[in-house]
Amino acid sequence: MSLGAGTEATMVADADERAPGPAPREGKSPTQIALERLRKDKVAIACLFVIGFFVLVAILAPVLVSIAGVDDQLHLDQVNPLTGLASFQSNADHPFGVKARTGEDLFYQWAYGARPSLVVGIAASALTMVVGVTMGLLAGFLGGVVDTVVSWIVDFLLSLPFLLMAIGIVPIALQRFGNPDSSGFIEEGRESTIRFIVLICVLVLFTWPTVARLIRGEVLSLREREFVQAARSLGMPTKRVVMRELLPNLTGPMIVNLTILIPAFIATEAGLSFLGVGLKDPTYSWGQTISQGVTFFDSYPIWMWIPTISVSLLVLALSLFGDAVSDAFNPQTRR
Amino acid sequence: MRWTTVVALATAGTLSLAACGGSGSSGTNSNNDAGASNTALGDAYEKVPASAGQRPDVKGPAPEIAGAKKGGTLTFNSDVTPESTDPSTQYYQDTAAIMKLTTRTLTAYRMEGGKSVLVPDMATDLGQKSKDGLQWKFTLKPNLKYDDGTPIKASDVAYSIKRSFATEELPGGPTFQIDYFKDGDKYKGPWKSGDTYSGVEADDAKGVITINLARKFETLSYFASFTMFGAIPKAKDTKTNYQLKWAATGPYKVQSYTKGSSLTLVKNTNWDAASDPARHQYPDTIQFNFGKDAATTAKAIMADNGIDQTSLTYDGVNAAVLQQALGAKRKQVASGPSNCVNWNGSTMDVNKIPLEVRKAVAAAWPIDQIHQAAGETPFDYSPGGTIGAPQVPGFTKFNLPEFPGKGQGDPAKAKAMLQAAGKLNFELSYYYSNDDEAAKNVNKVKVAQLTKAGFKVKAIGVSKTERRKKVRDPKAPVNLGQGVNTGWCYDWPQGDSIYPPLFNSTLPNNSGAGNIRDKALDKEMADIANLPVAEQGAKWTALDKKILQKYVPLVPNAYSKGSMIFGSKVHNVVIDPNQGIGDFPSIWVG
Amino acid sequence: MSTASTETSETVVHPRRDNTREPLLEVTDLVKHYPVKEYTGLFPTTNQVRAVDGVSFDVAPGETLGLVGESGCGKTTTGRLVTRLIDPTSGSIKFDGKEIGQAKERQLRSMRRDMQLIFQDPYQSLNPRQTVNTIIGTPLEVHNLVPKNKRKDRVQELLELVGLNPEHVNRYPNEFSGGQRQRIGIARALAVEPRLIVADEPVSALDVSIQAQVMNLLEKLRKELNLAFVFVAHDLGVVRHFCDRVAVMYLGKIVEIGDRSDIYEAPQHPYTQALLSAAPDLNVVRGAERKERIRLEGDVPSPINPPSGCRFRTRCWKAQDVCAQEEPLLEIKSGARQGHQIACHFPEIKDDLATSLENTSA
Amino acid sequence: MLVYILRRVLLGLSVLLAAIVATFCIFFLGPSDPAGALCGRQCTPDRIVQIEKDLGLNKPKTEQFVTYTKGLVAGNDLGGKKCDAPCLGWSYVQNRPVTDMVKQAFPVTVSIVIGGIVVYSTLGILFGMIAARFRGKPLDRVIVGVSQFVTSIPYFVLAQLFFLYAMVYYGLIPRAKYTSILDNPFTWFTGLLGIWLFYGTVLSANYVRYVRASMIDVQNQDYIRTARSKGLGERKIAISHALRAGIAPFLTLLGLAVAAELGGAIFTERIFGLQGMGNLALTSFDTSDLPVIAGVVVVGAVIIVSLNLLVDLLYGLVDPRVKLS
Repeated sequence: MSLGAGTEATMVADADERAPGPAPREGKSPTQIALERLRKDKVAIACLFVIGFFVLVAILAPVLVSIAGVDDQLHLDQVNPLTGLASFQSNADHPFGVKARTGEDLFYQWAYGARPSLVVGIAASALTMVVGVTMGLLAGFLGGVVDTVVSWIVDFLLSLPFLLMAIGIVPIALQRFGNPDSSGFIEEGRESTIRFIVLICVLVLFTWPTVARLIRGEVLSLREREFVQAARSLGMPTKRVVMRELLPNLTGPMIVNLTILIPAFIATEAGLSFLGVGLKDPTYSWGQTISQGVTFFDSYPIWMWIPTISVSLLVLALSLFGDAVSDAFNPQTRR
Repeated sequence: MRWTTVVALATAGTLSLAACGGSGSSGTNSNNDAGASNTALGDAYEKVPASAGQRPDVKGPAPEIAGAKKGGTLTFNSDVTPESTDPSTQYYQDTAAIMKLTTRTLTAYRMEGGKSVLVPDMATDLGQKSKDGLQWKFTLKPNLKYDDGTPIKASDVAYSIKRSFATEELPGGPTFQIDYFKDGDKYKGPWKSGDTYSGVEADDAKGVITINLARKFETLSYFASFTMFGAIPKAKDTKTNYQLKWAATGPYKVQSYTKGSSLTLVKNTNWDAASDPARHQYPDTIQFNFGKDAATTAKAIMADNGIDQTSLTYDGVNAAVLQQALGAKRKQVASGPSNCVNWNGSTMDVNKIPLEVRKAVAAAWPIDQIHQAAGETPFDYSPGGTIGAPQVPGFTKFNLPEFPGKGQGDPAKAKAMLQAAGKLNFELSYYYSNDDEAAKNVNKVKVAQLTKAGFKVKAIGVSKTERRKKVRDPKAPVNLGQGVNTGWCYDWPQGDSIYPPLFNSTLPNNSGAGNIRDKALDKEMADIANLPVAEQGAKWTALDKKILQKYVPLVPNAYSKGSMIFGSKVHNVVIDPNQGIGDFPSIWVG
Repeated sequence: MSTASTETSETVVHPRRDNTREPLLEVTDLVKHYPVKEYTGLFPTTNQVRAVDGVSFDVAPGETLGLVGESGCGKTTTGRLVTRLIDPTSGSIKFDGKEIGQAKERQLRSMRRDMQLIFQDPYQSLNPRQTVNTIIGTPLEVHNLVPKNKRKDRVQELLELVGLNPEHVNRYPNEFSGGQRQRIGIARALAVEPRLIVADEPVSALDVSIQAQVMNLLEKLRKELNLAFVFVAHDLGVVRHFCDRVAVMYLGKIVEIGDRSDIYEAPQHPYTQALLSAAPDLNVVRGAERKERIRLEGDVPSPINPPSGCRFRTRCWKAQDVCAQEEPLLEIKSGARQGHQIACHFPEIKDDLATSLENTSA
Repeated sequence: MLVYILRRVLLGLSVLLAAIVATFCIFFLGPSDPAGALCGRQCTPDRIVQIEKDLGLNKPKTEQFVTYTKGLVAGNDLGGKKCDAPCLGWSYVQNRPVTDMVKQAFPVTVSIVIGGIVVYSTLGILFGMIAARFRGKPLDRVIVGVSQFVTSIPYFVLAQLFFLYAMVYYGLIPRAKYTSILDNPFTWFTGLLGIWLFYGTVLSANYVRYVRASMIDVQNQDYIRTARSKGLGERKIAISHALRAGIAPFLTLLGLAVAAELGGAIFTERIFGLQGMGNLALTSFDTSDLPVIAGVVVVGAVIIVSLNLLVDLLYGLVDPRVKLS
C-alpha cells in the first residue's frame, strides 16, 4: 500500500531558481509550504470536514445517544415476533432502526461504532509508523548486521499470509488470555478487549515491515546526501544526525504513509469483523454491524447501509485527503 | 442413546444430530407443490403430528408419486459440511438423509401421506425375534446388488455391522450396538478383534444375518435403519478412506465426491426398484454443494432463477428470507415436525434446587422471549409442553397448566410462589456462551425475567467450547442449565430412546437432565422398554406427565421443526418427522 | 548580490620551494578500494574498485592544493577520505602531526573542528528542514564554541562574513538561490573556525557568473583567515585562479603534482597536457588562432581492472612497451623544478597549452 | 547467476523455516484441546489419552516440532494413520491428513487468483495508461474518481451485492462454480469467469492509480522527453517506452501483493461459496481445527516466498538496469 510513496524523496530539492514562484515570505519550512498548499485544496478541506464529523461522532457518542434517547438494551417488543424484523426502518425513537429479533438500537451501535474504527485506524497506524520508522532508520543508517537482521525480519513477516494469520491468532489469543485462571470464565467484555488488542497487534505486526522497507530506502538515499555528510563532518554524534538531520526529512513520506494506512486499517477492521475475527460486542464496530446487517440488505436495508456508507465515506475522505497530502508534499505534482 | 442438539438457529443452519429409527407417525406435514399449504404457520402451527408405526409386510416397489417426472438435476446447497460419510459412523440428520440415496439398510422409513413408517428394506421383514428376545434374525431379499453388479451377501451386512464396533478407527457413530449386543463391550471391530464375533453372524447361503443380544432390545428394528446396517464389501473397504468412496446399494451412486465441497450422485443402474419400498429414482443427477453461505443460498432459492429453480437447501429458513417465506414465497417452504423437543437451558438440578423453587422457575420461564432472542421462528418450532415428541407411536400430546409450552412466563406469580416457599432471592446459577450472539441475547432475556421473579441470578459467561465441557462437568458448581440442557432428539420414535438417557439414575452426574436419582423410576422405565413396541407409547405418555409433575426437572419449550426451502421446479419436498429433514429419494424436479 | 563581487586581485602564491615547514595535512599512500561482487559466472567474484590507489601529498598551513582530473578519477573520494567521512582501506593521514587514518569517530571529534568540508551541490548540502540559524548554529552548539545566548549573534556575524544579509537568519534554504546557499554552506564550515577546508567542487554546480562571486569570497576568506584548502575541481581555470599547488589525478593515482606555475606553464605528463589543451579557449571565440588540441581517444578504463604499468598508457600517444610493464613512479624528472613530480616514463614539457586560461577564469 | 539464485533460495528457505517455527509456536503451543475436538461425542478420558498418543501430543513440544517438520519433508505415521510427505499434520475434526484437504482447496484459490490477476492487470494497465495520458483532463478525473470510490466501499459488501444481483437475481453472469481445469477446461472457465471479472475489476481500482502514478513518473524521465522530442507519437511512446519501464514495478507489486491477493480470495471464496484455501481456513477456524489453519498458513508462506523469489529473478530479466546483487 505504500508503494507509491517512494517518490517523495524528491521533495527535498525544493523551491529554488529552477522553480520560480511568488517570492516566499520569511521563514517557511517545506512542511509549512505543504500545509499552505493543502489549505488551498478544496477537496482536502472537504475531506477534513467529513473526517472531523466522524471524529466528533466518536467523541460525542454518549451525548448523541442520550440526545436520541436510545440505549443498548434488547427491545423485543420493537420487532415482529414472526418475521423478526421491525415494521419501521427509522422512527423518532430509533432513527437508524433496530436489529432484527432483538430490537437493539442501531443508532446506538452506529455512534459507538465510530470509536473502534477511528481508534483502530489511528492507534494501529501510529504504532505501525513508530515501529516501522524506528526499524527502517536503524537498518538504513546503521547498515551492516543490523540491516541484515531487520531486512530478514521484514522478509519473514511479509512472507506470512496476513489474513490467515489474523484468522489463526484470534482464537489462540482468546484461549490463552481469555481465561487466565483456566476456569473457563471470561469476564464481561474481556473477549472484546482481547480481540481489540489482538486486532491492533496483528495489523501493526504485519504492516510495519512495509513501512520499514520504505523508510530504509529513504534513509539509504538520505544518508548519502551532502547535508548528512556535512553534519557528520561537523562531528555531530550519530544519534543527533539521525534525530535532527534524517528524521525531519522523513516527515513527508511518513505523513503520506500515515494517510494511506489509516483508511486501509479501517477497511481491514471491517473486513476482519465480517469474517468473524474482528471486534465483538460490547465493542460495537461498523464492520460488525455491516456483517450482521448484510443478510438483510433487501428486507431491512438501513441496518447495513448506514455503517457501509459511513465506512465508505470515512475511507474515501481519508484517502482523498491522503492524496492531497502527498500532492502537497510533492513539488512535482502541483495541481 | 445420546444426543441431541440444538434446534437449528435461523442464522446457523441445521446441524442437528440423530438420525434414527422409528415408526413414527406424523401428522401435518408439508407441502407438495401447487398450493398445498404448508404447516409452518397459522392454525397448523400448533397442530400435533399423528403417529405412524411399523409396517413389516410392505413390499417394494415404492408407490409412484402422482405427477412425478423422471430426469433432470436436483441441486442441494448447504452451509453445513458433512463430517463423515462413512456408513459406520453416520449419526447426523444431513448425512443420514444423503446416504439414504446411496445406501440401503435392513429396514428403512418411508413417507406415507405425511407419516413416516418403518418398513423392511434389504430385509424381507423387520426382523424375527426369538422367544427370549435375545436373538434377532434378518433375511436378505434375493438378487440385491452393489452398483458394480456384484451381489450383496449376508456377510457383507455382518461385516458392516462389525465395522461399527471399531470406534477407535472410526469414531463418532452411534453406540447402541456396544450397549445391547452380546460381548459388545469386548469386541473392537474387525481390525483389532478379527472377523469372528459372536454378536453378529451371517449365513451367506440362506442370506440370514443373526444378531445375538446381551439384553432385550425391543426397538432393534428401528436401529436397523441406521446405515451401519447396510452392506460393505470387505474387499473394497479402505478403512478411514471409505468415506470418500463407498459402494452404493441404493438408487444413486457416487460419481464424484470432494470432501467438504461437493458430492455428485448419478443413477445406479444395478438398483432394483422392485425390491425397494422406501426409495424412488426420479432425477438423473443429484448434486450436493457444501459450505455455501446460508443466507445467500436462501436468497438465491427464493429468487428462483435458473439453476435455483431446481435447487433446495436443508439449512432451514434463513432469517434473510423469513419475510418472503411467510408471505409471497410460502409455496417454496416445506416445514414439519422433527424428532427433537426443546427446553432451552431450563434443566434444573433436583438435588440443588428445592421443588417449590423449581416450580417457580417453571412459572417464570420466558419461553416466547427466549425463542425470539435466539432467533427461532415458526419454521423452527411449534409450542410444546412435553418431554417426549408427539409423533412417537402411542404417545398422546397433553398440556399441563404448569407447563403450557408457550407464553411469556409470569414473573409475578413466580415471585408469589417463591415468597410462599420462603425462598425469595434464591440463587440460580448457570453457564452461557459469551462468544455467541444468540446465547448472549438469550441470557439477557433470562437474567431480566428471573430477576423480576425474585431470583438472584448468577450467569457465568464462558466460551462456547468451554461451556460444552462445563455443562457435562459432574462437579460444576451451578444449579441450572446443566446436562442435556438444550433439548433431546430421539434416535427412533419410541420412549426408550428418550426417557432412560435423560433420567436414569445410573447416568453420571450432569449427563442427563436434572440429575434425578430414583431407583423406582429406573425400574419403571426398564419395564416399559421391555414391553412390545406397540404397547409402549401410552405408558411413556403417563411417565412423561409423572416426571414433569413429580420432579419438575425442566421446562419443555417447543417441538422443533425441520424446514427446507426449494425452487419452484422442485416437487414433493416432505419433512420426515423422524429425521427432521426431507425425504430425499422422493423429491423430483420438472 | 554580494560584497565580494568587486574583488579581482591576483592571488598570493605561497612559495613551496622549501621543505622546512611542517605540513598541516600529510597524506601517504592513501588507498580506498570498494569491494564489488559480480554474479556473472558460476561463482561470484569479488572485485575491488580501486577508487583511490596510493595517493600521497601534503598541505602546509595556509596553503591551497588543487586536485584536478576527470570525473571518476578519485578526487572526491580523496576529499572524503581526508575528512574521514569514509574509512580508508590503507594508508596514513596525518593532520597536524596526528595520525587519523584509522581513528575512531570519537577520536576524530576534535579534528573535525579543524577540518571542514564545502560541498559541490548547494541544493543537497543544506538540510531543507532547518533554518539558516539552525544550520550554522549547529556546529557552534556541537562543539560548544559560543554560549547559547550569543549563538545567534555569531551566526549573523558569519552570515555577514560570507556576504549574506544577517536578517535572513530565520529563513529556510529553499528561499535562497544556489549561490546564496553555497555561501551558507561556507558559513557553516567556517563556524567552527577550521584550519583546513576541503572544498569539493564548490562552484561547479553554480552559474558561471555566480561561480566568480563565490570564488572571490573563498579567496577573501583564505586571505583573511589564513585557511588551508584542499580544492577539488575539474575546472582548470578555477584551480589556476585559486590554488598554490596542483595535483592531477588519473584513475585513482596522482600523475603529476607541482606548483601552479609548474603545472600550467610546464606540464610534463601527457595527461596533464591533454587536460589543459581540452579546456575551452575563449580567445578562439575572440578571433585568435586555435591552438594545437590534444584529443584523447577511448574511454577511461574501469577502475576495477586498471591497466598494468602506467594507467594512462591505453590512451597515451607516447605509450611504449615499458609503460605496460613498469609503473612509473611519481618523482622529479629532469627539467622539473623542486616539488614538481611527474609519474611518467616519457615526460616532456609543453608550455603553450594553458596561456589562454588566465582570461577565462577571472 | 546460479550462485545468486542459490543465495536467494537459501534466504527464502530460512524465511520459510522461520515461518514454520512461528506457525508451530502460535498454533501448537497454545492451550488447546485437539484431542477433545477429535474425540467427538462418545468421548471418554481413555479415548482422549489414546488420541493424544496417536497424534503424539503427549510428547514434549520440541519433539512434536521435530515430528512436524520431519513430516513436511518425509511424511509421518501418526498412530497408524499414514501421512505422506509433505505431511502438514492431521485434521482434528475431519480426521484425515491436512495435506489432502489443502491439495483439494489449493487449485481453487490458484484459479481465482490467476484469473483475477489477468483481469486486474489488464484493466489496471489500460485505464492507468489512459489516465496518465489524459492527466488532469476529465477522463483522468473520472477514472481516478471511480477507482477511489470503488476502493472505499468494503469489498465484501460489493461482492455480496454483485453475487446476488448479477449472478442470482438477474443471472447476467454464470453462477460461480469450480470445476477442475483438468476435468473440463470449458466449465472451469465459465464457472470462474464471473468471479474473475468482479474480483479483477475491484482490485484493478487500486492498481489503476498505481500505474497512473508510475506512468507519469516515467513520462517525466529524460529518455521519454527525448523520445517525445524526436517526434514519436504519444501512443507509441506510451506503449513502447513507458510500458516497458512500468513492468518492473508491476512485478514488484505482483510479488508484494500475493499475500493481499490471497486475502482478497478469502472474501471471494466465502461469498461466492467456493471451497478454496481461504474458506478452508475459515471453516477450520470455526471448528478450532488448528492443524488445518497452520497447514494453510505454511502453504501460503511457501507460495509467497517462492513468488517473491520468482519476481526477483524476473526483475533481472525484464529490467536490465537492475543488477542482480
